[in-house]
Amino acid sequence: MKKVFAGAVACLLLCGTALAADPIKIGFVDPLSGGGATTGEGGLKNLQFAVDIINNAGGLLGRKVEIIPLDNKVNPQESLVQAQKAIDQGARYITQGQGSAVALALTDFISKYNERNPGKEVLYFNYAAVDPALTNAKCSFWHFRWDASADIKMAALTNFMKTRPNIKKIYLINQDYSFGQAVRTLARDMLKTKRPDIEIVGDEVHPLQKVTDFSPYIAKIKASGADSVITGDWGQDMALLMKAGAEAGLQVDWYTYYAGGGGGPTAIKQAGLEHRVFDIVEGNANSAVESAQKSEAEFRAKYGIGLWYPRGMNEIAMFAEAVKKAGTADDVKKVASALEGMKITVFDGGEGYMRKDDHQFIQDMYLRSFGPLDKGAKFDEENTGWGWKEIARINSADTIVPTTCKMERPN
Amino acid sequence: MSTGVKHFIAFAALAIILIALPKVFVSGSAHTMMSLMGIMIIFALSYNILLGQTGLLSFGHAVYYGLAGFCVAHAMNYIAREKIGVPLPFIPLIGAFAGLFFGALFGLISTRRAGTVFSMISLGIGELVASSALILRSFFGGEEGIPTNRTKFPPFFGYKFGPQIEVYYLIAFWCFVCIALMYALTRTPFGRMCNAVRDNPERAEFVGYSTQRVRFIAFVFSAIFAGVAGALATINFELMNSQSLGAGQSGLVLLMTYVGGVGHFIGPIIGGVIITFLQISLSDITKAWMLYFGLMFILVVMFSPGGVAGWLALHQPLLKGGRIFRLIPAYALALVPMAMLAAGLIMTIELAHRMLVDAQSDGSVMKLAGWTVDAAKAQPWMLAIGLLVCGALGLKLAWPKVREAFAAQSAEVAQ
Amino acid sequence: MLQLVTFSTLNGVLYGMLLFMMASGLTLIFSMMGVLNFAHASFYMIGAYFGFEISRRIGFWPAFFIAPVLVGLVGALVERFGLRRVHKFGHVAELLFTFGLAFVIEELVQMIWGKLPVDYRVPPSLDFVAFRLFDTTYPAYRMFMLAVAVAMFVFLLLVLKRTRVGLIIQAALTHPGMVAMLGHDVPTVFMSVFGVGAALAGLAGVIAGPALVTQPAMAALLGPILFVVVVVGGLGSLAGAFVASLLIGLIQTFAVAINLSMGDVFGPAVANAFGDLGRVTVAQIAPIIPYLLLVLVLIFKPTGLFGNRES
Amino acid sequence: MTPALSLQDVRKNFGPTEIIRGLTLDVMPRERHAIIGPNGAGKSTTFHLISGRIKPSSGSIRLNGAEITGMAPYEINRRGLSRSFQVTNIFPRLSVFENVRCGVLWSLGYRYSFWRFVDKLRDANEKAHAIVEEIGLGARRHAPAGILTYAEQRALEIGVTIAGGADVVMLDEPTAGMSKAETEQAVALIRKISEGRTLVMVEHDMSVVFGLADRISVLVYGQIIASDTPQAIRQNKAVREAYLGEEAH
Repeated sequence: MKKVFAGAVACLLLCGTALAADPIKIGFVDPLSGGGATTGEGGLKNLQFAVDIINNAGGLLGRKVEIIPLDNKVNPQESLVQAQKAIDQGARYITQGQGSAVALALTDFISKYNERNPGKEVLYFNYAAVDPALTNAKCSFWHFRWDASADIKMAALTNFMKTRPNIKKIYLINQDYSFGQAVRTLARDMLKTKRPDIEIVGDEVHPLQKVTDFSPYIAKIKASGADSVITGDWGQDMALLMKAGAEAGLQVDWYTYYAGGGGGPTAIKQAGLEHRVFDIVEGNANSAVESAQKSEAEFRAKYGIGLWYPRGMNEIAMFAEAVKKAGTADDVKKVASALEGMKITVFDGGEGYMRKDDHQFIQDMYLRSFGPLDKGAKFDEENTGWGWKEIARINSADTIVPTTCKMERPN
Repeated sequence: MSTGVKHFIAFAALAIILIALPKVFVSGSAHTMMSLMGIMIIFALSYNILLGQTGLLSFGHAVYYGLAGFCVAHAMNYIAREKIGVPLPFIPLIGAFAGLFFGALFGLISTRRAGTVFSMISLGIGELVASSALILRSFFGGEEGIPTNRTKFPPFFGYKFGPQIEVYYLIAFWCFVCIALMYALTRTPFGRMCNAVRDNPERAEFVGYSTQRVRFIAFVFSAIFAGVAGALATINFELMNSQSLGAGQSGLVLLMTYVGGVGHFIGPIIGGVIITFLQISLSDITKAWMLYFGLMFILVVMFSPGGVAGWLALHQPLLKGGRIFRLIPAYALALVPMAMLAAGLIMTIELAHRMLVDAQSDGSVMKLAGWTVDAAKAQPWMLAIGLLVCGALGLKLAWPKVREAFAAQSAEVAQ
Repeated sequence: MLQLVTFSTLNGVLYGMLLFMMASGLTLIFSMMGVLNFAHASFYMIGAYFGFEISRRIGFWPAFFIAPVLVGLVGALVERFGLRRVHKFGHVAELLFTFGLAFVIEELVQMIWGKLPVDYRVPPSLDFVAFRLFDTTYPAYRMFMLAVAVAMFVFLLLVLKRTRVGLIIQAALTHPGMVAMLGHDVPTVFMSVFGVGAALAGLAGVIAGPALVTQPAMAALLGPILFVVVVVGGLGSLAGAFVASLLIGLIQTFAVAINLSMGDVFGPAVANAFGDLGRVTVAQIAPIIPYLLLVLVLIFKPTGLFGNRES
Repeated sequence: MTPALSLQDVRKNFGPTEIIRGLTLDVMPRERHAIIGPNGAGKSTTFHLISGRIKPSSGSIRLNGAEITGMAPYEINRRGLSRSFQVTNIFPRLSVFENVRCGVLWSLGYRYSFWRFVDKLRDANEKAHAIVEEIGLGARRHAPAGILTYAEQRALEIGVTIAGGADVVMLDEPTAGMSKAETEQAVALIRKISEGRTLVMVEHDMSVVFGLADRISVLVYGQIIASDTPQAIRQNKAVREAYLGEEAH
């Protein structure tokens, strides 16, 4: 007991006084334990990898960049506590990606924090939370997003589907929460204008991460006669869905957001769905520019996992650029202004820019399918021997969706 | 000293501690953490009205914390929008009313039975409410929850409650009030009958009390205070989301209360402080923190079912008798193998964690309490296992001595 | 439609039998020892992981026989060195012990096998199509699962009705507390019962692992449903557990197939009055129906459908 | 005069077996009434039926003329009937004083009150205090009931039973398992507390029964075969045959 308290006292005092100005600190608030830890860890390593590149090149304005990993257990309330911890340790930048619920809580928290603590503002870099609200109704000057939002991805996906006349009947199956609901509405709306001839034969939502056996759902898909399925499912739901589909001999094409997530490739391989599962991403290692392929190989050699978040590379690169341009890392308003509208060469190739209106990063998107590796393709997933193959590249211009954001900028 | 004076001193001390703490721990995160501790103390104490005082094991207590939190979030948004002149410090009362309402509603169903049936109904209601939270989107706001803003209220004596420190004092005030009220509750006729129902429900019926009614009222009280805690959580985070009423939160309050000690009023207070601290800080030190949580819980259940408070209470007569210092040699003797055992266990877990989880991506070299070790080598493992075995054997030898010393001193005090 | 009904029935019965494999062990443990074992689904998970580990080294069939025995041993050890110690503190402490155990097991499994699903596959000898009905196939492995579950059910029935051990167990089911008076070595009986219960759950895990995904959350997903089964069936009633398993298996499977919402039944006016609730379809709430059932049953018949004991 | 307690043709069956088979019994106010009978005659079941622990299958039970059949134990208790148990049935983690005070609270009208301190209830505390002294546990008043000796627990059992001031008190084998000296003390206690009350007791110790009871009822196979003064019971032929005959060593 006493020990614990002594430790507590020591920590609290230390945490309170740790205001060392030297390194530029970024608080990384994502799950590092429990079910979400795999993706959280992946993100952390990804960003660490990007930061190491900058530090090896001498840092920023003569200062090192340091990432403070903080475990938020994918809990929005806990995330706020951890963000506060990061700020107390001197971080002026928070980055997060896993879960839009957390992202919405964080952006709200940071807006309020900045309002209440003028002169000590904090920026929030979002590398994976895709709720469109973050750059629309709930957009904030302090928030920047490098991942394509759900509507951008759906725009890209439907633009590709437009070119596939063999799609006639589509079944929508999604998780019953805001992201799943968003995917379902977006798919309906966009298909209606782009491919009015497609019949939507089913529109299903199932509870989030609670279903143990998807075979009843598969039976329904089967009964509907669908030839393609659109799903925003991720995690175990995705894996279970694929598995149940393969078991029942369901012959459809899967258009997904997150088939590439942890466990997905294994399930697809097991199900034997060769090149029938598609996903929509901002970078594909097997077809990326050489520099990206080199980094990917380096990353895999170092960490044993794929570089899942090319956007994380973009995030850190643009952050470095903005700090240099602003000439300071401490006046985050200047850094934010430098980021607005900034153009860069995207990690995987091509041009990209940070849209000023809503702080959404715009870049080319890729549609991929999963199957046995082609000749010359280097990277397989989860040791399955199968890998992702680029099917189509959707130009950034074809991914743009308008924003309703009315950004409030500080004076 | 009369009991009244004793109580006065105890509560005065509590007030001083609550006021002084932020002056001692000055950082923003310390304030955040202490605010959270205050909330969790109320929550755990409210849970102990059920578990410790009435003998009802609930697996769904977070339902009342969370539902009240949501009601408060909506109420806060409404008040801010309509510009109703209610200052923020009165908001927790809304939480209390929400707790009262939902406690009475679900209490009618669940308190008809005690024992296992009660536990199972609480589990069922918990799952039901948590799952509904994702379906009924307009009230629960989906998985992102309902955000709110605590500064949109008329100032209260000039305070706007933007800074965390002001929120801390708000929470501390309510924490003090709730502790006092819940303590008072244990000393009323009703409080005593809760204990009677816990000890022997049958006999309670034969002295004129309907055990069902006693359980119901206890349940409602428990929900009211859980509601206050939920309201304070909403104020603190300016956000309420569905995770707060799920099984995880219900498990957490059980853990806090049990580790703190269900048999004493102060137990849940201790538990709330310790577990909140560990929950927020342990994950900075080790990724296996959840494993430690589980192990800690099991160890408490197996070896100290009275929790920390029960263990402390065991020493109270010795402290009073002025003989507690006589235990020091025996405890010091036991402390050595105990520390070895703990060190061995922690080392084993950390090494195993390194090898099984991180070695592939980060290599097998790790830092353990300042030392750099290679988990792939045999030496650290041998050291860990050695510590574990020696600690266990040593403890086996030393423990009878501790018991002996304890018994001897207790006997002398008794005389 | 017929297709949907046929496959839903098959899937429902299969899921129900799987539940019963676990619920039977849970019921036995509860009847004999008075402990509601929170960690029971964890033994199911351990069974799946042991099955995975053994089958990738030696093959599925050895795993099928060895893994449940190992899980049973783990269960017996848990009883011997954990639960028995806690016994003297009463049932609440025992329940909490298993609660903590479930937590620790999940963490350990995550540590050893990782957080992602493992590649536990249907053995090639069973990887074919059992039959085809209206152009939908039904995998042989699922038929195998069904066969194992039914075989286990028959075996359990025979043991209970025809053997001396069965008589003791039956005595314990109807008269808890009687076992102690029978003069048997009670601690050993407890240890065996706990071990056998764990082994049954382990067997369920071994065969369910390849069909459902083997991953660390599988225990947490199934555990609460398991409680619903034994409580709805009636604590301590094997017959009740059987009926409730099938009931919940079928309800959950069929509910998924129903796309009705309140709006469809009562018209949009009524549905709008209920807000979100009015728009929700039966399929959407399928997985929470068991809990609804639990609460309703406990309100109207607190002893469960077939039970006569309350605590 | 209305009987304090009156059972009319009460029956109770568990499944196919009828344990109480048309039991009829009147107990007059202020009477000390003992129920005796061989093991398995249904004495404890009768107690459970009267006190509401189990519900009769048919028949009627009246307390001071009012129907109480099928009521919950607490309702019956509130109407002035209190009972003790054969197996000690107290609140083990509460102190002796608390045990008795729990018995006192309802009758003084404190019910479920949570707005006043129990330590400030002068009448409840005085009454509890008096009863603790009366049952001879004054020195042990702060001890948790669970650690008392057997005889002390039996005394406390009686104390809790009479604490509510019930005018009908039922004691289930109050001296079972006691030594001779302890039994004598218990008898004195029972005599003292039963003054001015109606007492119904089940007892195996015949010296206690014949020393205390004003009237005795003999219960055999779920029926009362005789109900009379001790003197008359001693002479009763049916009783001698059915019961005392076996027991007369």
